[in-house]
Amino acid sequence: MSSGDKFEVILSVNDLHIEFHDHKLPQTAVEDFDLELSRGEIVGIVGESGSGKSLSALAIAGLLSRHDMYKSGRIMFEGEDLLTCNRRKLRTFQGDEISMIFQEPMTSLNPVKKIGWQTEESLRIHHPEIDKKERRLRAISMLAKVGLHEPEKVYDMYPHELSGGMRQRVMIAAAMIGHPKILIADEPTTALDVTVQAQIVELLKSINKEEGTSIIFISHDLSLVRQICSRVLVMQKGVVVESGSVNDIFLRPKDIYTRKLIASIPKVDIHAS
Amino acid sequence: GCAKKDGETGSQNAQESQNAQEGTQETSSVDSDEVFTVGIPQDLDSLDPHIAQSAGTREVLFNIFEGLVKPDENGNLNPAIASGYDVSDDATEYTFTIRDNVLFHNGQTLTADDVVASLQRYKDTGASVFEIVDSIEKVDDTHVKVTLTKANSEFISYCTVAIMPADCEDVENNPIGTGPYKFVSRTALENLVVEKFDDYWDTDNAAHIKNVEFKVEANPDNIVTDLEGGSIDMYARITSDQADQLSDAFDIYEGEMNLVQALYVNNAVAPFDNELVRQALCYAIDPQEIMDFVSGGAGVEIGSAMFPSFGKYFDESLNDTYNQDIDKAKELLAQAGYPDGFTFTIKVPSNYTPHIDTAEVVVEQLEAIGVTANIKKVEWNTWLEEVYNNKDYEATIVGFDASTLNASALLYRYTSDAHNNMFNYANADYDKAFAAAQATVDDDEQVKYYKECEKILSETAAAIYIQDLPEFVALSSKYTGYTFYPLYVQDIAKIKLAE
Amino acid sequence: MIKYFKDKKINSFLLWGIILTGIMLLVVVIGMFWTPYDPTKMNASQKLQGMSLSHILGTDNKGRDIFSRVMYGSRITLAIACGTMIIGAGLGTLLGAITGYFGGFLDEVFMRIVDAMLAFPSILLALVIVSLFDSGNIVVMAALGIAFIPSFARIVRSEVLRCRNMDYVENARIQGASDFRIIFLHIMPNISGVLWSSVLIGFNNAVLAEAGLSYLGIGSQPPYDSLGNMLSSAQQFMLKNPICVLGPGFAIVWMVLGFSFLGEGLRKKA
Amino acid sequence: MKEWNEKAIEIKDLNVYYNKRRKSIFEKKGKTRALNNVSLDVYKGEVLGLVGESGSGKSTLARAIMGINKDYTGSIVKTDEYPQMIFQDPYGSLNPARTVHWILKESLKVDRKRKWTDEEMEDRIRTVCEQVELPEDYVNRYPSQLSGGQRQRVSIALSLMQSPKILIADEPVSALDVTIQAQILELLDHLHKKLDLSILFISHDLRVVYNLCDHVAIMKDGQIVEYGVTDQIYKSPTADYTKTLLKSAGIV
Amino acid sequence: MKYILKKAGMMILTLFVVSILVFLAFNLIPGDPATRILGTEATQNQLAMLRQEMGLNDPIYVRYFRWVTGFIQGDLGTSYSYGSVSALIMDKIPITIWLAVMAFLLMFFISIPLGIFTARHEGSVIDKFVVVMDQIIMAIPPFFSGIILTLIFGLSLKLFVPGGFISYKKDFWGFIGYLVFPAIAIALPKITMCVKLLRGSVIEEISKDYTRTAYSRGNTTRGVLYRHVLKNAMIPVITFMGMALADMVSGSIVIEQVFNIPGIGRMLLSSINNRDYPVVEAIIMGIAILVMVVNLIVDIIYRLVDPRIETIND
Ligand SMILES: Nc1ncnc2c1ncn2[C@@H]1O[C@H](COP(=O)(O)OP(=O)(O)OP(=O)(O)O)[C@@H](O)[C@H]1O
Ligand SMILES: Nc1ncnc2c1ncn2[C@@H]1O[C@H](COP(=O)(O)OP(=O)(O)OP(=O)(O)O)[C@@H](O)[C@H]1O
Ligand SMILES: [Mg+2]
Ligand SMILES: [Mg+2]
Repeated sequence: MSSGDKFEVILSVNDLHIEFHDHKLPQTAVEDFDLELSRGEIVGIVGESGSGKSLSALAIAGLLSRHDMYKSGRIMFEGEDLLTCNRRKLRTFQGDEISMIFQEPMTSLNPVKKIGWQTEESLRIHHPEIDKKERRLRAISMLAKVGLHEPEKVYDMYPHELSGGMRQRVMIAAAMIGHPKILIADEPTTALDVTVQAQIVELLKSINKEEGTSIIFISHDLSLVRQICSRVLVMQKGVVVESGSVNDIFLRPKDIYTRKLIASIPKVDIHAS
Repeated sequence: GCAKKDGETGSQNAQESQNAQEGTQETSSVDSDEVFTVGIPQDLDSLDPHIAQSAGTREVLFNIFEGLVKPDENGNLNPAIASGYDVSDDATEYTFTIRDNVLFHNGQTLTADDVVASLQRYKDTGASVFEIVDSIEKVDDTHVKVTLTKANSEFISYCTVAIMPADCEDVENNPIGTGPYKFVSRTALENLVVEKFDDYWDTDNAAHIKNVEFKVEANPDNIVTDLEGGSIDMYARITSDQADQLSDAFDIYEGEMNLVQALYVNNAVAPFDNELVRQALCYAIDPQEIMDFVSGGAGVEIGSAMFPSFGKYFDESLNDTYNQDIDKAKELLAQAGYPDGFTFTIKVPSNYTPHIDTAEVVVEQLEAIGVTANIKKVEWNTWLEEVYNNKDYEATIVGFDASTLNASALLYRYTSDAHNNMFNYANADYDKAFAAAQATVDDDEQVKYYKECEKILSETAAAIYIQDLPEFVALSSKYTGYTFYPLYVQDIAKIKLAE
Repeated sequence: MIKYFKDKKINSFLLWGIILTGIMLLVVVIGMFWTPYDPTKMNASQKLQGMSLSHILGTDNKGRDIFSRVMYGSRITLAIACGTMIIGAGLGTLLGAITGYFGGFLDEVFMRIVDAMLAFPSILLALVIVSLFDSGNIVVMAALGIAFIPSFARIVRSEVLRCRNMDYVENARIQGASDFRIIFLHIMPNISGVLWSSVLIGFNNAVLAEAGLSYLGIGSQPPYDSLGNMLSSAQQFMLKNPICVLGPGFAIVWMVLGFSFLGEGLRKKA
Repeated sequence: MKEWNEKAIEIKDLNVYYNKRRKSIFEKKGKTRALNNVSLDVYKGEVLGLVGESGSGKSTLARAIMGINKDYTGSIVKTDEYPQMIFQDPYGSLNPARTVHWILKESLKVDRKRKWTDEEMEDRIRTVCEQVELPEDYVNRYPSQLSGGQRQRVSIALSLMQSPKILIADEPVSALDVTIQAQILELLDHLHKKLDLSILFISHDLRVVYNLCDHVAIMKDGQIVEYGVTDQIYKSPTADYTKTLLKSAGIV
Repeated sequence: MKYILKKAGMMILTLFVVSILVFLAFNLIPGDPATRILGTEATQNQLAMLRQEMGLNDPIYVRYFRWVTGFIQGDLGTSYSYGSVSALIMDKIPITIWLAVMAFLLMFFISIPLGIFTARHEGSVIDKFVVVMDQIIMAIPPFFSGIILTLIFGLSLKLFVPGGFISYKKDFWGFIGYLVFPAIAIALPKITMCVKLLRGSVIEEISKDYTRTAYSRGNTTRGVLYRHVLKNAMIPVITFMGMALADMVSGSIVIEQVFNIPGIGRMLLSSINNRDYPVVEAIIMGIAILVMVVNLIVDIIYRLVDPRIETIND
């Protein structure tokens, strides 16, 4: 990774605005969301439950397509506005350039399809020139890379045969198989064991280092965010209340909500007792 | 009104039969492949005429089998297999002369041996009418003698028993007779297919139509649509309502069903063991109103256990023994000790709509004299078991037919020791009159005794007699020649293409 | 159900269900006290009349007013359906709940019998029962009821099985609730949604099955005809007097539609 | 530091078994052992933290103490006959078809220790709701109409209805937001001090345990690998697993 | 495999229970087969002889045992009116099976596309129309829709001859042709239910998280629907279809009556009316076996489609 790359902005989100219209009153879910993501950078988004983290992420991944939803703003990626470009164009990015790991590892995999089939799906769609054997090899090596033992075996298994941690890894493998430029990880470690959590975080870090993938890391575990992110956005009720470098946010929080959030992290100060 | 129409049809037929020969040739040459399809209400219970129980089967087998004598549309018994017969003066010996050159459907010539074997076979099945037969002997190659254990002037009417080859086997699957039609195939629940027998002995009465299918129409609701749709060409015994629904493509022949329809009551259970009660019911009922509802006014009122087509035995005056009179009925009820009426159940077989309809009207009519009747529909077999065999009933509405051409077929069942006396009717006078009728060889005297029997039945109100139901037959206008018989018979040989 | 009204969030299925069923019930209730004509009174001069002001649905082949008969027949059909459900859903629920909750050998045996009964489609089972006994409304009711028991027992059993190891049941046990209290006070309310919609579906099936049985000639005794009886006996007049068929036919469709909309609505709420 | 000597729960050599799934009715019943010779004491008036990875048998132990898991060997002695439990899953442990009020009242109706009159019941419900800071008007709602935090409070209220002496809290906060988490922990701490409850507090969050518990037991694979006073263990863990845990939680 | 063996074992056990129920039912009811065969004119002597010959005087368990062993050896007994029951059933079974199979195929090929289509266009005018029509057709008694079909397509449009059943032995294609409308009448209610079920199931599956995952890989909507959603959505439908196939056989009891088709249903009905109990018993056992075999097949298909089942089910 050269230092020149460091500041090359590959994704910029301006004034993202998301509103629901399915209830009587329009309900604003995300307002004035701005984000710039540079190559090889890990940006964290934190905030309370329901603050709009996932929605923003989905918007970036081009996965908000509901009719009763109103969206405005700009999401620029490779010269295209992901919010307004046609679906065909959008699909060429999805799974290839931009990948997403979803919040719910238990339900985000198709229960009746084999792990291998699901892992290599992006390849099948975007690179039909790669033959079956090759695809399989790549999928297996990807599964191995995310730390699954016996990837050949896992390849032929179904999601329900895996534990939560394993499924989350499969999700990551499937997201990474096309070597995307941007990886969006929506609370990838919630509902997992501390030890597994740590492994997944390590995995994300290594992917970021080795492949130079930019990562948007969503979590409400602040200590985790502090460990891996370089920049952080704090959201509350659909609004970005504060953003800045990790150190700025954790050491010099300006916003009241950010302070409250940081204060409620249980602390273990062993030497004090 | 119906008798008139019946007569018309009959005379028309007489004319036709003169140029039957010609007609036959025409039919077979013009459309030999067209199948004439007759709808029948239920599957045949057997193809063995000696075993078959149901009237519906017998009327179909009429076309395949013949007996020594054969009934005609006017109620006469004509010589058939027998070209003639002699009865001894004491009416205990019947000698039959066997007709020459009668061929079975399999090409064999009929012999006296075949006749003896068939009659013997029938007797061996345990048939009750042959219980009086003592012996059956071959006199010579053309004569057969039947000896009875006691005098019976009506025996000849039982001699319609089917004659089959002596060496016949597996009658169930391969019935062989001498009738105008021969068996082709049968499929359970589907059909019976027959074909014109070209070597039929009675060339004057040979069949006109080559191919005939008797098709099982188990669902009465389908009759109208199936007739209209063209899958059946003829259906006997449709209801007047069904007749009304049919289009011009069908001719409706109207005749009589030859049934004694009545509200039969169990004479042994209270309150019907009381003659006054039975008479009260007779006064409460108006047969004409019933006919209006059930068959649009068609039908013939009867006052006793005899229907009009048995001409000489029928006594029309008995219709007036009781005429509807509500006050009289109430009075009789009060006399019998039921001033406030009573409640009873009528068990009606569910397979025949006119009886159910009749029951509904009867219920209404009885309401007027304060008697409450409930209808209970039962399956035919349940009816046979509960009502007919076990006599476990209060009242029922059915019609009795005559299986043979004589009055005792209808009247025997009222004698106090008759095995089929399901009414539990017991009347010494009646028994005496019936016995006298049986014993006499003189026809007039016999008629007189039978009429006396009928009178007793009427006066003692053995049952609440209603009507002889009208019979409506739907026949496609493409065909003509339907003929009513006073028995359960569908004589297909008489039907031919319309001009 | 009152709870749903309170919520004031009635979906359109529920709304239509309530309207259709409500009108039907109203007609039935009125029919208990008053009908335009005596439904069993025959009139020879009024046979097979078409629609007119005096007979809004015409008359049948015995001159009886069809509208009055439909009012009356609806009551009988409804009664048969209710009776069927009381027997089928009632016993089925009881058996399913108890065997499902306690499990063990009893459950094993019961399930074999239920499996055996489920091997006969319900109309066949009813047909057999009716053929073994007799015809008539009560027998039809009992036969259909018995035929419905296994499916209800199955549904309830699997629901109870699902619930019985839930934490809230364990919690109730910890608090000290007895087994029967747990079954009826704690578990039952949770399966009431499933149960209600099964009952409504069952209602429909009962009405349709009764009509089917009537068509096969099994069912009510005249002159007290159910809608199914009326429909099947009117069939022969259909060519020239279609109104005879439309009256009862329409009533059946109305009734079934009302129930199935209700069921659909309830299911959507649940 | 306080002295601990009176025991509320005493567990000795506990083995708990689960039935293996049978493949056919003819197959013999197989068993798996979920707890392996566990011995553990909970002292009166303390909060004992039970930590361990997912699937290590924490809930199994809790359920065995409560008598839900009946298939065990070893001994469990409780000073209170009717201990109460806050279940791991706040969604599943409240009857979804009943209102909060009904659920709370039902607990008093089936109380085996005493009979309650209607008034007493209402009083008790009010008191407990106040204790867990559940607003009065929430009691008429169905569990599904409450937020996760409120539901968790109802769970706690329910477990307190019969005034138990022993409370087992199975991961009462892991499903919640950090801010609500803090609120509930404070509540538990407060109740425990005020009511002199003995609490077995199950969690896998080491930070939470550190702030709340007097003693900690660390579980792995159905065994207790380490037990001691909280500070001691956090300062100088001896078992390898404890070290890994502390490390991956970013504490040391 | 082990599972299938286990299921088959269960099936035999259940069949055993069924056979006992059936046999008891038809042997304990009042009514004497001998009277039924010989009719009302038979003498007591004849009746007694026939009873002896038919073994009706043996204790019930002996008769049961005789019946069951006969059944296992393929001897279904002797009909009171038609001779060998096996031959009779063999003759009629193709009719009903064809009818059911045709109805099933109709259901399959109509309801699946329709279900998917309406789910995809949820809320559109066509969807609403289909949903409402669905409910209405569901409310029509099957025999009645049969009658209406007869009226419209038979009498008015003359597309078939009402009651003009053609035997499969005579003219196979004519036979199939005649069965088209009866098959429609049988299939109609099943089609409506299947459409409703599939529609609901697809709509439910479409809203699941994994479809979002599928989109995120760059799938087209079609791809998501056919490669991901359909298989999941079919799972509840498979059970229904299995039940429907079994129901169709019994549904034919009524429809065979409406269209005058001499199949198993008609035979059952007429045998019940004639108290021809050997036939009734054989048919009921046959249907029970069929239902169970279908269930077994459904189970196997289920397992093929849904890999989770092995661990979820008991
Ligand atoms: N499909 C939807 N319809 C209506 N409102 C929605 C929908 N999806 C999300 N919302 C609302 O949008 C807001 C933001 O939701 P979002 O899923 O982005 O939250 P989040 O920050 O990811 O929370 P969590 O940490 O719980 O995942 C919430 O208030 C939620 O209620
Ligand atoms: N009902 C059951 N049947 C069979 N095995 C079970 C059952 N419940 C739990 N187990 C097994 O027992 C072991 C311990 O489970 P337990 O639920 O006690 O773990 P835990 O420590 O509470 O985990 P978590 O932190 O995820 O709640 C696990 O291996 C689990 O698979
Ligand atoms: Mg989220
Ligand atoms: Mg646990």
